[in-house]
Amino acid sequence: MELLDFLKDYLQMADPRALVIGASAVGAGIAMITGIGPAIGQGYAAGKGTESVGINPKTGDSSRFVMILGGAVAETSGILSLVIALILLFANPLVGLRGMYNVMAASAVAAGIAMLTGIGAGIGQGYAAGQAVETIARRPKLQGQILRVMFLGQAIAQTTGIFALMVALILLFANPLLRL
Amino acid sequence: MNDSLIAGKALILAASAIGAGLAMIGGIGPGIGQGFAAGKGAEAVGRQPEAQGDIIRTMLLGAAVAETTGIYALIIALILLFANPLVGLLK
Amino acid sequence: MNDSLIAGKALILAASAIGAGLAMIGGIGPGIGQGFAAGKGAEAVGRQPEAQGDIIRTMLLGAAVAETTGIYALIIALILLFANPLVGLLK
Amino acid sequence: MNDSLIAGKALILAASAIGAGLAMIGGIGPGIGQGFAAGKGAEAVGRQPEAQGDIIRTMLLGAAVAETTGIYALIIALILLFANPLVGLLK
Amino acid sequence: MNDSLIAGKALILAASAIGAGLAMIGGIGPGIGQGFAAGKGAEAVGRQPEAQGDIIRTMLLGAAVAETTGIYALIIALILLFANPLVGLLK
Amino acid sequence: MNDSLIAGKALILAASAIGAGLAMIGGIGPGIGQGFAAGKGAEAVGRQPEAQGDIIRTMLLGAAVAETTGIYALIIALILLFANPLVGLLK
Amino acid sequence: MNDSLIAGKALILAASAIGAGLAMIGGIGPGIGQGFAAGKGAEAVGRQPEAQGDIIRTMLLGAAVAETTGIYALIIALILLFANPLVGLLK
Amino acid sequence: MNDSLIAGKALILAASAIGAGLAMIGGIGPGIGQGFAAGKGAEAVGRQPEAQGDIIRTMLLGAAVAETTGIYALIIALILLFANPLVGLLK
Amino acid sequence: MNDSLIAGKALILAASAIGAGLAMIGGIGPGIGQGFAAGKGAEAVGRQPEAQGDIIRTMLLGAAVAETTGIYALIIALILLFANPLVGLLK
Amino acid sequence: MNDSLIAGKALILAASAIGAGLAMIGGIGPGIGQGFAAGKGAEAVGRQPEAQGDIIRTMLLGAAVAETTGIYALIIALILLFANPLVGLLK
Ligand code: NA
Ligand code: NA
Ligand code: NA
Ligand code: NA
Ligand code: NA
Ligand code: NA
Ligand code: NA
Ligand code: NA
Ligand code: NA
Ligand code: NA
Repeated sequence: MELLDFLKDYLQMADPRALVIGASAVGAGIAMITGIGPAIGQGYAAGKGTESVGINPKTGDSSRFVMILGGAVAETSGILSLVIALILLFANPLVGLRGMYNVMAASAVAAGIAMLTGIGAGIGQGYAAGQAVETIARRPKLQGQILRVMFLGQAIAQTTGIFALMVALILLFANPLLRL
Repeated sequence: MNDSLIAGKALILAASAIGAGLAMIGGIGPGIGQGFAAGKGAEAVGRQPEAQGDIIRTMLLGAAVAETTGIYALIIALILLFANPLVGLLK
Repeated sequence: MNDSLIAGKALILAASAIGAGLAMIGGIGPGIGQGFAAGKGAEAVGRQPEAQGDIIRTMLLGAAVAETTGIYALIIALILLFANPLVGLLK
Repeated sequence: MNDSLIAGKALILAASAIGAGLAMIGGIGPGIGQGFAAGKGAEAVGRQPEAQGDIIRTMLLGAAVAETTGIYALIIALILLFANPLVGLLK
Repeated sequence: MNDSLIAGKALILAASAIGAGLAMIGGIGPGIGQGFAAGKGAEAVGRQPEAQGDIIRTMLLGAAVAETTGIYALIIALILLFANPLVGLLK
Repeated sequence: MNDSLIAGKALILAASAIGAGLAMIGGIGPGIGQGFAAGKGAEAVGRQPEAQGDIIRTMLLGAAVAETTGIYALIIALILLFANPLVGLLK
Repeated sequence: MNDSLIAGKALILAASAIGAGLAMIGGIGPGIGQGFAAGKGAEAVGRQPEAQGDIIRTMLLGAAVAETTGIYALIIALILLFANPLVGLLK
Repeated sequence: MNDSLIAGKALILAASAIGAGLAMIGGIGPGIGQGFAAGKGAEAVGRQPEAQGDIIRTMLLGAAVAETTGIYALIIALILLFANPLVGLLK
Repeated sequence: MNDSLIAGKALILAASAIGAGLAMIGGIGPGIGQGFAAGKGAEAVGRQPEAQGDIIRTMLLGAAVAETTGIYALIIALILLFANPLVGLLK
Repeated sequence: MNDSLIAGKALILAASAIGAGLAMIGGIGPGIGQGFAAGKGAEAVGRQPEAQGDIIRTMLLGAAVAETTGIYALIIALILLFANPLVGLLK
């Protein structure tokens, strides 16, 4: 298929570093998809916060506070993904390296893919925030106790996101595949 | 500019177009989340019309929090399109 | 224009077509979210028909907020198709 | 037309076909959302048949809002197929 | 027809097959949404059998609205397969 | 048939296999939706066994509507496999 | 068989393997939907053990309907693997 | 075996590895669905411990139905890995 | 071993690495489902602490059933990595 | 080591990087599920503060079960990165 061969020949003509840099653009784009998670979660918390203000208008300030506090935790994986995207765009540690350029390119894309894991933590933590907001509106006296359970559960929901961050950082900064 | 540089830059710019498109998929989240908040807001206003001000303020505050990752995605896409830091790395 | 430049531009323009298509996937979010709001709005109007004005206003306000990332995606797609800033960077 | 131009145009047109297909995935959102509205509307009509007119009007209004990103996606797909602005940029 | 034109047309037609397949993924939305409506409709009919007519009419009206993006996707797929406007642009 | 035509046809047929597979992903929607309807139907029958006939009829009617996009996807896949209109366009 | 035909057939068969794998993703839908039905069925049986027969019959009827798109996907995958109609079109 | 046949077989076997991996994604469905059933079952047992036997039987029956598409996916993956019918078609 | 065989084996092994990664995506399902069960279990234990034993047993039984497709995915990934049956077929 | 072997190893290592990234996507499931458990746990503690110990124990037990597929994914990714069994098979 000479057209595909033409394309292949053309790309092989390119400076091999271009493959790594181009892959970083794709990786950064993929990482931003992670924002789905925090946004769904925070939106859930927003909905529950809104409902809670209607249920118990007297504790509106507390509802809004817990909604934002719980939502802030849910933002974590969105921030981590943004950081990985910014590293890929502005402080890419792979670009200066020499050697197996296709492994570096794959690692840049893979770092972005790994960050997608944060979708889960974002949704889950936001759900927890929403339930906490509603429950606190119904039982304001138990705010401390409820928040402790929310934070505990949110911390557990973060673990796979942390694993993914570690894998992304290894791929970018301490890539064992490039040493083989 | 030699052919090798042209091909390399083309590859990076093509990948940037795809990266910008991928980033916008992140907008799924704010859309779902804020829509949920909108639905709960409409429900709450129907039940306690007298608390309408507080309800809408809370809905909008929560929706603002849910917008952030959509903004991050937009910024990354705009950087890829209009202030591409990558294409300059290839000299 | 030499062959290498033609091939490079073609690569960027092809990637832009795919990027535009990918961006539209972002529209999943507002569609789900606003539909949820529509459902909750209809439910609330059924329960408190006398608060219909307030309910619908809140639903539409929330839905407008939920639309933003869909608009961002549309803008990125339109830029890729009609005001492509990338292809001009290949000189 | 030389071979390199043919190859370039073919690449852009092929990517446009894929872009059009990808864009249609965006239709998932309105489908889910409006279906939710349909379900809630049916439930509400069952509970308050006397408010049927108001319920259905609210459901349809909300569903119209939820349709927009599906329409955006359709427009981008139709542009890619019938008024492709990218292939003309390759000269 | 020379080899380069054959290769170009083949690429466009191949991408059209994939585009048609991708478009059908959009059918996820109406499937979920209308299924939700079906479930809510069945529930409502169980509760108010006397309002069965109104409930089913509302469910079907809402489901018809939820079908549209599935139809858009089908049309784009059929255009790609049976009235492909892209392959003719390669001359 | 010359080599270039063979390569072109092979590419289209390969893409058709992938397109057929992608189309089947659309079946996620009816599967989720109809399963929801099944669950709600079972719940409703448990609550009002005397309305069983009406509940099941409504559930099946709604599920039939939810099946359509799954059928569209199946038809597109079968066309790609058994009545491929694309491969004939390569002459 | 010449090299070009071998390469072409190999491409189609390789794509068929991927198409078969993609098709199985469609099984997500029935899995979620029927699991929902199972949960609702178990809940309903807990509440009205005396209606157990009716509940389980409705659950299984609804689940059978929800299985169809999973079966379509399986059939497409089996056709791609065991009765591949595409590879024979390359002559 | 000549080089062209080796390359062709390698492509098919490589695609089979990816196809097997893709198929396993289908397992998402039963996992979510059965987990839902588990949760509803636990809830129901908490409410009516005396109906525990009936609840668990219904939950397991429904979960068995929800497993099928996961089994289909596993079978397709095992066929691709251990009884690959495609590689033999390349002669 | 000649170059063509090396290239072929490398392609299969590379695809196996990707296949193993894809398979693990299937783990999304059990994770969501079992988490749902955990939440419902905790809720039920809060309501009926005296039925704690029965609730947790049901939750764990249901969660074990929901784990299976995750195990299938793990097994396929381990086979691809440690007992790859495909690479031996290339002779 | 000759060129063909070097190229082959690089391909396997590149694919391993992608495989490791893909595997981690499986972690989405535990994140959603455990977050659901956290929310239900917080809700349950708010309703029955006196049962806090039992509720949290059940939540943690369920969350531990929901973590497993995330751990499987991590292990597969770590094997691909640090103890890659595939690259050694290329001799
Ligand atoms: Na976790
Ligand atoms: Na946010
Ligand atoms: Na928004
Ligand atoms: Na909209
Ligand atoms: Na629609
Ligand atoms: Na339909
Ligand atoms: Na079905
Ligand atoms: Na099934
Ligand atoms: Na299972
Ligand atoms: Na698990």
